[in-house]
Amino acid sequence: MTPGVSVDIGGLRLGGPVLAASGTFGYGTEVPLLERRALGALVSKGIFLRPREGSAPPRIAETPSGMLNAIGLQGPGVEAVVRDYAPMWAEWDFPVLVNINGESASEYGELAARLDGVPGIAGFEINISCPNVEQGGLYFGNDPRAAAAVTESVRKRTKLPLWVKLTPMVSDIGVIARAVESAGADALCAINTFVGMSIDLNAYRPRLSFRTGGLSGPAIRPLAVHLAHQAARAVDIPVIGVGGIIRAEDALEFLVAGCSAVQVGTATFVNPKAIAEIHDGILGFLEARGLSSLAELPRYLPRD
Amino acid sequence: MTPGVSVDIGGLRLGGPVLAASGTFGYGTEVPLLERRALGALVSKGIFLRPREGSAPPRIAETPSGMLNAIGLQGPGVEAVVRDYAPMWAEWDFPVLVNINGESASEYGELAARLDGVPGIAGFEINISCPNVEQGGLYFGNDPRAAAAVTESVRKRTKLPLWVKLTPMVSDIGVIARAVESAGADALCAINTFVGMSIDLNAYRPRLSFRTGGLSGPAIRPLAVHLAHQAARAVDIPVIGVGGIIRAEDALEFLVAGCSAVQVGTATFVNPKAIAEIHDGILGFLEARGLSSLAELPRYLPRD
Amino acid sequence: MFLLDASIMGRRQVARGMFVIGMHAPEIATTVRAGQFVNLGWASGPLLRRPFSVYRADGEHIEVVLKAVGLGTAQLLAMELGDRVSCLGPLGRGFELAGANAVLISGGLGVAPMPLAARDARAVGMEVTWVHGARTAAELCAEAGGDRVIWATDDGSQGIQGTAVAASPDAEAVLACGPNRMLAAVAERWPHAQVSVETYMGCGTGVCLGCAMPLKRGGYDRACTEGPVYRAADVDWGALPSHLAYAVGT
Amino acid sequence: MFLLDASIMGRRQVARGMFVIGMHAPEIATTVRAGQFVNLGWASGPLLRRPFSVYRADGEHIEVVLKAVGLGTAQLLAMELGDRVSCLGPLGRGFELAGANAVLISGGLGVAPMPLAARDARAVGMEVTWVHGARTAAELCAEAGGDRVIWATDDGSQGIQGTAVAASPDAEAVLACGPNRMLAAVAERWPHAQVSVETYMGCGTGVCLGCAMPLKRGGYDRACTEGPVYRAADVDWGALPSHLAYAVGT
Ligand SMILES: Cc1cc2nc3c(=O)[nH]c(=O)nc-3n(C[C@H](O)[C@H](O)[C@H](O)COP(=O)(O)OP(=O)(O)OC[C@H]3O[C@@H](n4cnc5c(N)ncnc54)[C@H](O)[C@@H]3O)c2cc1C
Ligand SMILES: Cc1cc2nc3c(=O)[nH]c(=O)nc-3n(C[C@H](O)[C@H](O)[C@H](O)COP(=O)(O)OP(=O)(O)OC[C@H]3O[C@@H](n4cnc5c(N)ncnc54)[C@H](O)[C@@H]3O)c2cc1C
Ligand SMILES: Cc1cc2nc3c(=O)[nH]c(=O)nc-3n(C[C@H](O)[C@H](O)[C@H](O)COP(=O)(O)O)c2cc1C
Ligand SMILES: Cc1cc2nc3c(=O)[nH]c(=O)nc-3n(C[C@H](O)[C@H](O)[C@H](O)COP(=O)(O)O)c2cc1C
Ligand code: FES
Ligand code: FES
Repeated sequence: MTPGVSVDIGGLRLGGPVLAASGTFGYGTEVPLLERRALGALVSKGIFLRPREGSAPPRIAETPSGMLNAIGLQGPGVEAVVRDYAPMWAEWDFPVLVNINGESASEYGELAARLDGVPGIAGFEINISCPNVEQGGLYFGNDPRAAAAVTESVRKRTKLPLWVKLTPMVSDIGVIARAVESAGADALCAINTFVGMSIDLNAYRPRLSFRTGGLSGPAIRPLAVHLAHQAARAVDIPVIGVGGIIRAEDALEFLVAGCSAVQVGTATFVNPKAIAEIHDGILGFLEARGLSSLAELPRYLPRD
Repeated sequence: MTPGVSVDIGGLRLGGPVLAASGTFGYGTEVPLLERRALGALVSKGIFLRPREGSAPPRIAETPSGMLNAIGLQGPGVEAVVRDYAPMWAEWDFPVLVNINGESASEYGELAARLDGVPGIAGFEINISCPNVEQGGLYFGNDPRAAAAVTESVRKRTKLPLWVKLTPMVSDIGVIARAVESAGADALCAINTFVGMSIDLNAYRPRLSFRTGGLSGPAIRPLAVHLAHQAARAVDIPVIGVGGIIRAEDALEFLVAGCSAVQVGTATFVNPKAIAEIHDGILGFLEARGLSSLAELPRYLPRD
Repeated sequence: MFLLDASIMGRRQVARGMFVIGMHAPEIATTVRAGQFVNLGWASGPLLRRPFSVYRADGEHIEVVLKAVGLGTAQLLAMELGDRVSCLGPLGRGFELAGANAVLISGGLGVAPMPLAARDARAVGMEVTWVHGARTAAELCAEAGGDRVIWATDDGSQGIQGTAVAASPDAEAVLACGPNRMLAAVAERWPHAQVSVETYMGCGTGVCLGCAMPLKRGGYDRACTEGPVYRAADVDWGALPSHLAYAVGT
Repeated sequence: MFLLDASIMGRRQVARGMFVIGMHAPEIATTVRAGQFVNLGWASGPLLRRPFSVYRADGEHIEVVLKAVGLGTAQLLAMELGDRVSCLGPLGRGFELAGANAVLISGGLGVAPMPLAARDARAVGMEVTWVHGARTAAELCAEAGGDRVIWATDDGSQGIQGTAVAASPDAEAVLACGPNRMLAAVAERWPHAQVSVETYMGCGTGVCLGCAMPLKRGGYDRACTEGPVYRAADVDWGALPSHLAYAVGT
């Protein structure tokens, strides 16, 4: 018998624990070669209210076991998402969440209000790694009050499942995790990319035109496992692990460390079938250990 | 003509810009195979006032392009350093700094007082990645006030060059950098390891007995370059770049990004001759570009 | 689009430091069009795949042409016959071929998409002029196609002295590939030319937005999906990164 | 201690999944003592080197014996003759050999330091009994040394049924290598035995303190420098990690 791997994440029932991470799967319309049965859910590329051009090239640079990206949240804006993508999503057999971004707490709220009730939109993932323009460019994700304010602003406008995606660039992720949990988040995603820089020794300047970029890929996995684990210890809502998952074993590290599901990003660039292979690998692991469902997987989650 | 590569770091004249990072070169007595001419300086393994046993094994775990370590600052304590190592250091032709650690600001001060004036000790590197036991285990390095207090406490007890080694687990490294600069640091080292975790899927628990460990190696290089660059932009004192340097090109990334020198850690484990090869590679790069000294290397250091 | 484990079937040298590698990739060989590319990955290789134009396709095999410019290309060139490479493709939009005649202009490694372009152009009855330039004779790709061949070298050591662009006649269809500097010159002379442009790529499949191509009309296209072949006049050449190694030299 | 680029010179199978690899490392071959190890690294390999006991040393060559248990060992076994491996050694303290007779007890891959131990023990005039155990006959290392050989298998498919430790006679010098569980049993029966113990290693050269060996007297030694050979009674067997794969199975 195939082990059961469906999971309930803050009110959303997913067919499997392996999700496509925001910004690494477009709006799902490309989905090259992937067998969709394996996709627990898709989180859309991050969107803003208005269209955005994104950063000038070069936008990516490879680093040891990782890559830097500075896409600059290029996107068509909320109206195009409602018009062009949501109708397709409504037909699909897995849920699609929209990754929402703003420069002020109220902008996040407006975005949620516009999308709430649109068929095809199963929930929201709040990206709090954006600069808070009102507070002089500090990041929402670094400040528990700002993170909670964004979460509340969205919570007021929607009853749909609400996930908050945490930034790793903090001294204590538990503080932020608790703040957004109290503000009404249904689940947390840990983590977004780490800020990094790579220098072009021919030009004596950063490789990326935006100067810095977000580091993703296997390089950050041990950091992501730690942060997801810390978040899971801090809150009672589910935590979705993200960061450097390439193989099923990597996903299982997050699951054992207390996560309820995982998102896969960079791996999809390397192997378009990565999500399906990771999904199948988790099934195989459970079967080999005689575990009849994901719920039986032993977790390492000591409470302080 | 060989390009000039000697550098002045906060009052200390070094023969070259490539230093051995704390905890990766013991007390310098092992120095296997390395030609010492290439060593700009050695920073000792981190010491406390009293001897420490360190953590139970396993203490290390390999991760993609990196390694986690939880040595637990095993060491013989300050008296053994004064008795067994300092006399040897006094004979060597490169400076040795002691990496000092404590559980309270005053403990750091005491340590510096005991070592100040001991022949063979050329300066101090304050490791502020230790938990501040007095303040309930929060880290000195995360809090500008605590970091400054430690720096001041040491500054009062010694006139020797004083470097402060910053932790990367902060939202804004510039704030900490400025705080310790004001408190009297002569130079900064950026950065120490990132906290990470790796799970053993056979045991369903962390690979390291200490559960978490510090991530070092090439995986963290883009993060380290960014943080060192941010620190260099924030202060007027020299910044020494650390994190993931394996080849000369890696060191040059830090130097172009505004660092005055670099430290090499994990690379020495992989290749005992790494420091000499990196030193020679920097010389070769300068020569190939027609630069007559390190000072002529173009820097990318925009001021805000 | 296919994802195949392809065996390396052969390697030959075509210029100083420039090699053609053949691999067994039947589904790609039969479907690839001129100007499309494959994204290659391999065990113990770098994290990201590396994009290469398909140089030739014949029966069950495809070929790519490359030089060792970094870690990935060096590893590819060090492979032995029978070693396996994961091959994703065909990717991107290729050349559109219509008209009575075409000139195929390439500089250095820009020769990569041209053998297929010559094949496909002649298949639709176009008369093909092949113009290939490099710094010196030793760096010219020895293999040429088309009805007429024009060589150009910077030092005059073979063919016309000067650039491939300067050496090229006009034609109804102008296809070009090479350093960005060369393509910008093509754009000046033939705004309607089709140029194959290189960018850094994350995925090659359209999901990462890493391969931004700056457009004259503003904004960015995905070079892996809307490109890598563009109308020369559509590209904002000034906004293309100029400090990249590959954008500077041949 | 030497750091050499060593060419792979040969490979042979000695048990199911167990292979001996030879490499050209003259300086190490002539200086290595029984129980010492080398730390191996190679291009496109994992970041950290991998430690291996020296199995044999002969003229200009050394050998190591291994199974594919993870990425590094799998890559080593996939290498071809002539491929190069960076070889750092000899490292650590080996066995001390004195007395009239010695028994060399090994379980599974624990056979690794024994051929050298047999050679060196006989060189100082000791009479050597070789005791080697594994789960089944197929997993026994086919190569043996010493004046007398005793085989032991868990299933009795070859030699004595039971463990190598149970099958072993007493002797003045007892040398043992194998899973920690086995070595702990050795320690109970022969507190003076010399055991070669595995730990995770960062550097192999004494600078990282990663290879902590818990001691009965409290605190930790560096297995790479003070070890890997210890008096059995000196090791705090209870404090050795028990959840590691290598500490659990053979
Ligand atoms: C659509 C497309 C088709 C291509 N076709 C070919 C081809 O047929 N033959 C061929 O040899 N090369 C081709 N390239 C370029 C090739 O992909 C790069 O040379 C390769 O990725 C470099 O990998 P590396 O690991 O060897 O170099 P890296 O170590 O990654 O970098 C080394 C150098 O290569 C340059 N480089 C890195 N990535 C690219 C890139 N995407 N494009 C160009 N230069 C790069 C860098 O500036 C650097 O100086 C193509 C690129 C694209 C986008
Ligand atoms: C002093 C010393 C001598 C050794 N001699 C030999 C030898 O002669 N022959 C041999 O086959 N092996 C020997 N080992 C073990 C060998 O170093 C490991 O098997 C090897 O490092 C595993 O590398 P990997 O990349 O294949 O596995 P990894 O992918 O790193 O890990 C795979 C598995 O190997 C285990 N492992 C990882 N590191 C070690 C380690 N240091 N020791 C034991 N198990 C480990 C892990 O628990 C894991 O289950 C020795 C180890 C030491 C410390
Ligand atoms: C090219 C790229 C674009 C991304 N865009 C977004 C985004 O729009 N919103 C967001 O929350 N995260 C974004 N991310 C972060 C990923 O969703 C994920 O958190 C991160 O890449 C770590 O996972 P990985 O190592 O599996 O890639 C992006 C990542 C990459 C590589
Ligand atoms: C095994 C090990 C032990 C370390 N011990 C110390 C220490 O005692 N004090 C300290 O400040 N940093 C210590 N570090 C951190 C290094 O000095 C360095 O900051 C870090 O490893 C990043 O550099 P790298 O990537 O070149 O190794 C240690 C690192 C390692 C790997
Ligand atoms: S390379 Fe990823 S979208 Fe083009
Ligand atoms: S392995 Fe580094 S000290 Fe022993």
